[in-house]
Amino acid sequence: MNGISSGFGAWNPIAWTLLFAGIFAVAALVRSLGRADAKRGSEQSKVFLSGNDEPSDAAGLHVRGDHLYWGLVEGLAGYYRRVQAMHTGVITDYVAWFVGVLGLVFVILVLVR
Amino acid sequence: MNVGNVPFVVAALLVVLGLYTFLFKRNLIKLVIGISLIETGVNLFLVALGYRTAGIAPIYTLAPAGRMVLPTPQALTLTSIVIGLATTALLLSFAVFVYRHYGTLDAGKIKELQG
Amino acid sequence: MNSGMSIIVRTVTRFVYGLVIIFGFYVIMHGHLTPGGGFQGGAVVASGFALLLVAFGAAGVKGRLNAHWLQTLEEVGALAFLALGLLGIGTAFFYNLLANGGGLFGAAAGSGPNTGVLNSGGTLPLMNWAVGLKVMTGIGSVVIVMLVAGREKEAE
Amino acid sequence: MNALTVHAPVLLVAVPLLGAFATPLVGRFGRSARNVFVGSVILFTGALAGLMAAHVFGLGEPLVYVLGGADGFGVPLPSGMQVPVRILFEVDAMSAFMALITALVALAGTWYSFSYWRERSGGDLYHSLLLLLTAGIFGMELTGDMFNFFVFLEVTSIAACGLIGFRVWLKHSQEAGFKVMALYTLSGILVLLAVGLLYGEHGGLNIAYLASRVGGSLVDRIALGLLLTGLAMKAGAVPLHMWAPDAYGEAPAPTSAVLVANSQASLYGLFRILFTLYGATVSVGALGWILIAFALLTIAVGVTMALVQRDIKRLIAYSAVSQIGYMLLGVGVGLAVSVARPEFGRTAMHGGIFHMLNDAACIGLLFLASGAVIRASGTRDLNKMGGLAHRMGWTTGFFLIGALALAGVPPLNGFASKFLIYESSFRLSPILAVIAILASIMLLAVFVKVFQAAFLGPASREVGEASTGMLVPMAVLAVTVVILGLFPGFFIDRIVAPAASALWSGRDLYIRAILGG
Repeated sequence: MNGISSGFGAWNPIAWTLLFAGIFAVAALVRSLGRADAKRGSEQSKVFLSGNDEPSDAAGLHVRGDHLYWGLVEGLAGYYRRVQAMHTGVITDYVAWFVGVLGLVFVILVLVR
Repeated sequence: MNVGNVPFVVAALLVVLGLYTFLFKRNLIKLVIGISLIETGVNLFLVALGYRTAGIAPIYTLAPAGRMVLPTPQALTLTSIVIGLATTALLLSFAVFVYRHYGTLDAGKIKELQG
Repeated sequence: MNSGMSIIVRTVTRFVYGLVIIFGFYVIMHGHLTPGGGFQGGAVVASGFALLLVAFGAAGVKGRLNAHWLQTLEEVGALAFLALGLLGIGTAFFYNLLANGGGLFGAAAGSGPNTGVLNSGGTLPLMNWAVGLKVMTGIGSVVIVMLVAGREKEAE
Repeated sequence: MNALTVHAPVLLVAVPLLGAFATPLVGRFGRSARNVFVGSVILFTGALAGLMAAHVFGLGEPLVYVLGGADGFGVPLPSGMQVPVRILFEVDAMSAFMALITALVALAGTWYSFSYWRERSGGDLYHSLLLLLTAGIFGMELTGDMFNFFVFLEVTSIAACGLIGFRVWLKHSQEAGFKVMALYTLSGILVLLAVGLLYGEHGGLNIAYLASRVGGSLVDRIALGLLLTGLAMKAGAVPLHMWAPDAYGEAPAPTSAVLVANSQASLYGLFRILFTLYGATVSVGALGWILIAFALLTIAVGVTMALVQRDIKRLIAYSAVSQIGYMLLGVGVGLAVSVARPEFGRTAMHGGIFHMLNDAACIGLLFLASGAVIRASGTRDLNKMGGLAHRMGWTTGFFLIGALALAGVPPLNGFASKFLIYESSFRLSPILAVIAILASIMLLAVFVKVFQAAFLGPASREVGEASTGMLVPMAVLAVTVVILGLFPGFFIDRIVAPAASALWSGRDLYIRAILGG
């Protein structure tokens, strides 16, 4: 009833959720078998930053939006240069794209019966 | 060329002229004029579509004898003119506000939203 | 510079604007018989408003044309149009309940070329009036807003 | 079948329209009177959509409503043939499905607006335009007439641009308003030109009548090209998408959600034209591959552009663009194989159409959550945000649900529809599925970026949780997302499959409902 089948593969979210609940239960079980002698409030519960002290300037620690995926964006720099050049922000360019696509669609529709 | 085709040629010319204006002019007001030109071309096309040679207006009040032109395209044209009025008014008021904010009507300079 | 145009224009406007508005009402009224109707007639009336505004300036018509009231009337016109559509909902939306009923606008119109009966058309003339009201007030308030808003900014 | 159900198609347009015109009048009695009025109008509209959908899904054939007509659709000619000249609403399962989506998004968006619109003035006109936009979208989805489709298209264009540029004191909203309106108008005019061409060729405007006459002549194909490009532009397919980030980004947050429903209505129009109006009279293979090409470009460019955005609303806007690609991909695969009709074509249609519902719920939820984020942090720049999760637990949760669902993380609803699209497009060509899956992974990365930048990190400033009036619509959409995700089979059987069949194999039924025989 709640599963779907593509005729090729199948997907049942309830079964999947149950499976994950089971995996979670096992993980919780393993965790509960861990050390019981950990002390809260001592050095053991502090953040471990390569042995350095936790900086007092907490706001400076936040990784800002632009810093994420810097490497990926840098790696795709050539692609992004072209694609961002496409979004000029000038309305007449947008219309030019429209007219171009219109022409292309015409050509395809007229050539292919 | 059949003289009956002249309105269609003119309509096509108007559309092409409007597209040219839209593509190659940079002033926002001129762009609005370009849109209006395309609109007029399409309206002319619709009216010409309904015309029958030597037809009379499709009104029964005191109608003389004779073939009538098709009323439907005229109704379509009227609707399209009304819509055109609204869109042109809206576009022009946007142009006014853009001019107030940016101090220019040059489409090439109004591109803070990009990328 | 709100004082309007020259005395010639203003005098001619005094003569003409009434005629323009009456012609607009005529076009609305005969919408179901002759070319025209609510939109066209309303636009003609609104052009009368525009004439007043251009001739006398925004200050000159202050108190006579009030954008606030025009906008209220515009909504009333639109609501009246929809109400007329809902009138026929017993059969179908936009069903012409009054046509050929003998009452208001209920006279039967002849088929084929005829001289036209003003009292025919059922809900159509009423819809023309509703649309006419909406268009004349709508375009009128657009004209006023554009003119007045423009002047305010210049004065700053 | 009571009177309300019979008249539901026209009331779905008339009631929001009535509400739109009455709102400024009711607004004279104060803000709460207006909110009660608008809220009840939109609730009634939603109930009507539900009623109509239940009726149409049970009917098994299109529901026809004749405006002003007591006696059938047409004028009998001396030859005995009926020409459908009356204005018709023709509602099949696909239209009803779209009406449900629109009702859901409009309901959430309008209720959210009550709390979101805090400016002292302008609220009346804002809600008026929102109702007008809703009425226009319903009209596009329910009409059975090409010219009326154009009229409703323009109604949505004008209302949408009015909303985008509503905050005239914001510089960028005016720029966006002009650009979007210019492009909308251009696409509208070209649609009108196509309607004129079809009228000149076949002498009718009714979709069913035109469908029975279209034969694939040159004029027909030129009209198809105009319609295809014009509607693809309004749907926001790359490379005609440039208006979309401007529009979604600069509009007020609840409006952005409704604008997505507007784009989907254009997409619906495109599908209606391709499947019902033209059907197999033109080369469906070529058309299908045109759609697939649009789809791949849209998916790839949308998601990669989303990754580099700094503005949270522009970022969500680009991900909305990329999701349009998935719908195009599903339906495009279906169209490309619709003559041979292998089983995976139907599966692809299910995926594409189910994704419309999922996308509307997820993107709607994300836009509403982004509105709360912008309210709280006072900026749209992701670089200046951070730490919102400390105080905005509910908003964070809802955003997370929407983001994960949109990125296709199981068990949420985005995965269910994307699963069908992956599996079926793989059968047509593996490369399609590969691109779709890669883009989906990248979309998850995009939302990880937003989540990290906006919600995680130390709490830098005092912010409060969004108001209840904003949280409840988000909760409604979030619950929808979860339910759609947990019971996809139920929804696919009950509403998606009939809608897909209406396009895939319902052309004859659609024509017969009007022309008989």
